[in-house]
Amino acid sequence: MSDKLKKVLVANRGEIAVRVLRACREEGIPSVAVFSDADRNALHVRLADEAVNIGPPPAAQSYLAGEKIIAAALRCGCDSIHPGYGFLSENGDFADAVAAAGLIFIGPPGRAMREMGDKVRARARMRAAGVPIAPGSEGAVDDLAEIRRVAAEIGLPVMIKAAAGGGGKGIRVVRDAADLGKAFEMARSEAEKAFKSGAVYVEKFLDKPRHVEIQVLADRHGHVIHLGERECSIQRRHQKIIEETPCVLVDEDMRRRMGEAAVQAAREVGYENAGTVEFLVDARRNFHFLEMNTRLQVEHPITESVTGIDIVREQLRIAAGRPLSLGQDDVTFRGHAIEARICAEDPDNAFLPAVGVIKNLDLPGGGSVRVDAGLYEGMKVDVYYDSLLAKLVVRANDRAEAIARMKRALAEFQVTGVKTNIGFLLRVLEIGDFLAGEYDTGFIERHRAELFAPPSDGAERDVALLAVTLAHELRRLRSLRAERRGGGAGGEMSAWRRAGRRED
Amino acid sequence: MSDKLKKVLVANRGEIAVRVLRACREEGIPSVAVFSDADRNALHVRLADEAVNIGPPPAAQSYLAGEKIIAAALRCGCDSIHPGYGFLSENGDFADAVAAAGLIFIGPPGRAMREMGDKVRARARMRAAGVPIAPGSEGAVDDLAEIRRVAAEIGLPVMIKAAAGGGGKGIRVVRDAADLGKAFEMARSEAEKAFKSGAVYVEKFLDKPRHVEIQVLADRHGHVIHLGERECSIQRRHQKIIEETPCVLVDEDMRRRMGEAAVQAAREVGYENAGTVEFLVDARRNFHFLEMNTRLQVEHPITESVTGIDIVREQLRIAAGRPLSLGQDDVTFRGHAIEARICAEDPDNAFLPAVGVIKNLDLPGGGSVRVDAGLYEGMKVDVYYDSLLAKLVVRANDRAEAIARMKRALAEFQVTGVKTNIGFLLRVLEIGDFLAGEYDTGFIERHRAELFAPPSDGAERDVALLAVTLAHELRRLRSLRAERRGGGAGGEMSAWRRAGRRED
Amino acid sequence: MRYFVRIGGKELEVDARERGRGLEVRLGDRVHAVDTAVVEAGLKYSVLVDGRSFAVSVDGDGRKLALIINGRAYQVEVEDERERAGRAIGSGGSSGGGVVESVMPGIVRRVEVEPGSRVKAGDRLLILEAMKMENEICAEMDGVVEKVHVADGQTVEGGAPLVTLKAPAEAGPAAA
Amino acid sequence: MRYFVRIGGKELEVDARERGRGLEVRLGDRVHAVDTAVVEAGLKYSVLVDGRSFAVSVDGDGRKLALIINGRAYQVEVEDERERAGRAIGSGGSSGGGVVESVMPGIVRRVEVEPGSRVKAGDRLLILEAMKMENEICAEMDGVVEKVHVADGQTVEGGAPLVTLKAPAEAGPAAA
Repeated sequence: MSDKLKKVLVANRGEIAVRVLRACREEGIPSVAVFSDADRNALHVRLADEAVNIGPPPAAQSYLAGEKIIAAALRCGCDSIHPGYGFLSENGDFADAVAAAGLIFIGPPGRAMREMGDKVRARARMRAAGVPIAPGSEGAVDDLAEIRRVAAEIGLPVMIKAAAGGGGKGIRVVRDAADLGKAFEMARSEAEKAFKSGAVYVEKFLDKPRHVEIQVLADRHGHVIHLGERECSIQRRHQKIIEETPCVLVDEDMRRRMGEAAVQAAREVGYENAGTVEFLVDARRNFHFLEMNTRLQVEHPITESVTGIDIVREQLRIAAGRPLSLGQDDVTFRGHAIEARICAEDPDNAFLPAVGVIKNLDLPGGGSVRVDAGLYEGMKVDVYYDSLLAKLVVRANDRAEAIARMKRALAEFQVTGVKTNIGFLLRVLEIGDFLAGEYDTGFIERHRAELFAPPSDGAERDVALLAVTLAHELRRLRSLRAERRGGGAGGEMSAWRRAGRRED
Repeated sequence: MSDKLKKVLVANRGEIAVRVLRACREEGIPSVAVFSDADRNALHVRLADEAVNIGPPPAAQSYLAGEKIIAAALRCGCDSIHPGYGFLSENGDFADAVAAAGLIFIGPPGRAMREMGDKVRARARMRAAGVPIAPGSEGAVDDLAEIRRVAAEIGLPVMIKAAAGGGGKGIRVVRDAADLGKAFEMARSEAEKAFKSGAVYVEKFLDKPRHVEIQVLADRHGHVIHLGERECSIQRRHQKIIEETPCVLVDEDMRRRMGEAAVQAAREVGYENAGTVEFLVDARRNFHFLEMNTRLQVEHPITESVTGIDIVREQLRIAAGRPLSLGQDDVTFRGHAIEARICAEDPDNAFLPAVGVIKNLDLPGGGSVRVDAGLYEGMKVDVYYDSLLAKLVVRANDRAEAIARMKRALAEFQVTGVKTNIGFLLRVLEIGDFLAGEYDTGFIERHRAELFAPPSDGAERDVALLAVTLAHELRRLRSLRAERRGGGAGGEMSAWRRAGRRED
Repeated sequence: MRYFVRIGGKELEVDARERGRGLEVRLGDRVHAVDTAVVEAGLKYSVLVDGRSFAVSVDGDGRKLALIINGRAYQVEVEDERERAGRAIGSGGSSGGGVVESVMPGIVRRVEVEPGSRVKAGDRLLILEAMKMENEICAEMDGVVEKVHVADGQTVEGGAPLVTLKAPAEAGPAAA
Repeated sequence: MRYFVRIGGKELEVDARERGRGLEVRLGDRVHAVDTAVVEAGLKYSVLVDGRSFAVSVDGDGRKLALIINGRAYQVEVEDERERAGRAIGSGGSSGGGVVESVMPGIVRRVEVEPGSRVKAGDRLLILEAMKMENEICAEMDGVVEKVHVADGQTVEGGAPLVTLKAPAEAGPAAA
């Protein structure tokens, strides 16, 4: 077996497909993109060496159609498939089907994915392996009475979660016993739709929990290392929007202990390739195994920023059978990194997804600023796929400098044509508790008043002045265009000239 | 005195003004941009907190008009001025005038600049301080006879260089004694125009010299450190186009010795703030002091990439009187960084500057890729200023990975509307000697045949196919637009619909 | 030209007149010198207000504008005096009735109210699925459902009316 | 439609015909399936040639096109069969005379030849200053200066004629 993959099919779209394609290009491996009819123009199609249409826009008929993807890989002469995150990335049966077709699945074995994918079974195995877990139901529960019993035993609040869950889908928090029924019903329905399994389980909802995860890398030769933690507690709708590393709570000793637990978790299921072990950390800095994400994580770039390690290139090398190029002692951390997720959504309207066509796009630049995106002017943002438009990642020498850099970069990131959460992210970065590092997964809910405060009087004045200035300009532009269309007599040319001069 | 500047005026334009403004924003210091009439729309104007028009496009009436700039700084309530590079950055008299106006010049004292700015005097002082220098004339020479005498003494080839030079201007290499007269004349004329001083001197042109420079930082409290070397030998028209760090030639011991020589040079002239000591390194790895650039260097980002130190923020802190935040032992290097300068020029036409209006612009993204630019769609590139459009900087774990990453990023960097050297840079990165690290300042001249080779047969086929495809599309688009303008009868609508469908 | 700008709940009156190459803009008792440069017509502008620099992107071309100013988005409504005068004559006093519109395209998963239902602000009206998430669409005010415009399973466009609510005052005395 | 493509010194003949949503393109003895998608009309396209993906930017809209394909720039000339037929009829055999044009706007610093000067390929004709650099404008062929179009200190646009050269053959027997 060669120590390099021959040709990789990237079974994904958007920024993560772009991310993986770039790694292939840099590693000197030819790449194949797949695309649905909605994505013919997409950046990932343009950056790949080859591209294959795999069906209509709905994911079930394209990016989730495993058999089409495997067929495309075989037809193009690929020897491997990278699933990205989402879609088929945590589908153990797909991983097995890829292997059965004689291809390399760039990720863990299907067996390890199934072990971890069933959150109920994973909890049991981790408990047995000595990895600390949160209190909750012993297994899956499928009637309300049992849910009520467990909730009473471990005490409210509790979370009702999809056994096959991930990405914040199929999760409901219940603080009042009266809401258990409704929450059970919605979690089950969402789980059914997202994962084709309505199985749910109950877990203690920790008091002010922080969501801290550990990145691991495991090769085929039994080496498992961790790359430190990521703090992911800033969430809305149970989905992360800001992540950072290091976590202010984690000192060297705690990082070592969490790292060892994560490595133990990976070893327990015979893990291979990149993965992430998620923990909930309570106010007393106890950590509890939450779940393992058996795939590349959205927020992996912050780890790359502080360690200097290219996780996707490591994935490609591990999949080719190479041993890890570095040991645990070679992993060092430099500075502080933050990621902000730029989403097409309307924070003022319950963060509901927004749609549109990107009219103008300005990406930030400069030192230690990284943009991972599949964005371009003219791109249609529609309802078929995830609302994540781009990830903005900064690194600096310390947390305060990283926050300042992130604010600077967010202010340069201008998107028109679709509503985004950029302004909201900027507001988060100004909240005192965030600056102090004092936050948990309830942060956004708790700071609603500040986060949605109206602009200050000074800002309001500026906005009013600029609104009128722009309205005035747009009127000028309209009349100019009307004149151009109409031809216009000599006397009316002056307005055109006046406008044209400024448009120079 | 506070330990933070109050408000900074950035006396520059283009990417470096943007660079400095970003540092001010991140440091929490209000900023003022200045702009000529040609730059009203420029990115640096839009990214500053305030902006002041300082005159017509020619630099002599705007960016070189020191008195206007100082007046603007005073009027806006600034306490300091950052000169960037080029323009007034190495003008000691300007630095003195800034100080005389009660403002802080963010750079070295005028005295140190003059000592180093006069290349002839600098050579003498360095020789006295024990810093190795290249053989050449003892002082300035102003007649051909003296030039001939020195050339005979040290042996051809020699360089005739402007005493006040920098940035590759006013330099002529002479290999044949018969050309001494013509070269003398042109160097003097260019020097006269660029620096208002026609004084020149003669220096040995080293056999296959490499251009290696050391970045230094010096505070007001006597601390001077160096941040390692940059290899800048890939040059055309005596201007750098690709820089990298570390230099393949430099090992730890040589880095220490060069670093100490650079620190000694800075101390000798009472240097303060950021500066760069340039050395020529001959084939036997001997290094000779060439000159000191008493300002921020274009290629400073590669040093930032491997050290993690933000040089411009250090400049702002040093200027505020703060001691260096780190000692020599705190400076560590991680991986390998390369910068490529994207210029508006035509490599196929002797690298002559190109002009135009930027129509389409795609910047590369992803991990460890940095773009410093003042570019935007609609920007006019004209003859008033430097042809540097953008700097593309990558970092990776080793040199081979950095080169692969640079190639990937260059391929994503698409500019239309003005010719650029992007394709040329890509070709440089494919030359065997470059990949082997075997190059010197004669690299481009020596590899002309490979660098300007016609495309391979396969590439030619692809270009032909794509050219016809695009030509066909453009014809379709033209007829579509003509139809839209003309209105078009019902029967002709089909073409429009057909075209519109593909434009969706 | 006099303009009326609505930001959040407030309305501000602003006067703008051309002066030389720029504008003179009056707001309250202060007058500002504004210089505007077109970066991309209709999309991107550089605006200097008394020398302070603003990078502004704009979306929309009617009364409602979305402005992005140094990264922050603002929804504003701007009307000039002629438009306001015209509108005052045109339409009398329009309803102000509460039509809940779909803020995005999606699929209606479950309508949970029917005409006559009495709801409180925050009560769920229906569930709309978009981008793979179930989104609860809730009442923004107390009221009575007057009309339900959609049915389960129906695909809707952004801006489509979903439910019409009447304020309790309009709804007459409590039904039951 | 038959096209003639000039790349560097070579000319290739390519046949393109619409087939379904795409094109069928023939070059030499091979036929390729081409699918083109418009990213920005007239500027940016995504082209799949037999499934191989190319991101292509284009500048120009006449016979001369500048293509950027995965970062590399190519200057090509494309003519279709009708254009070629039209051109063959229109103009007979035009001169081919050597007008040296300014490749960029700049200021003429020093003209070093005059009408009648005999020059060799590589000889300097004049110095043009642009972007703060002095650029030597040299003869690309041996010849005799027929006309000098500019004077010292003159500002010129890109494309402006600078010097007209006659080939030695056209120049008749050596003058002195």
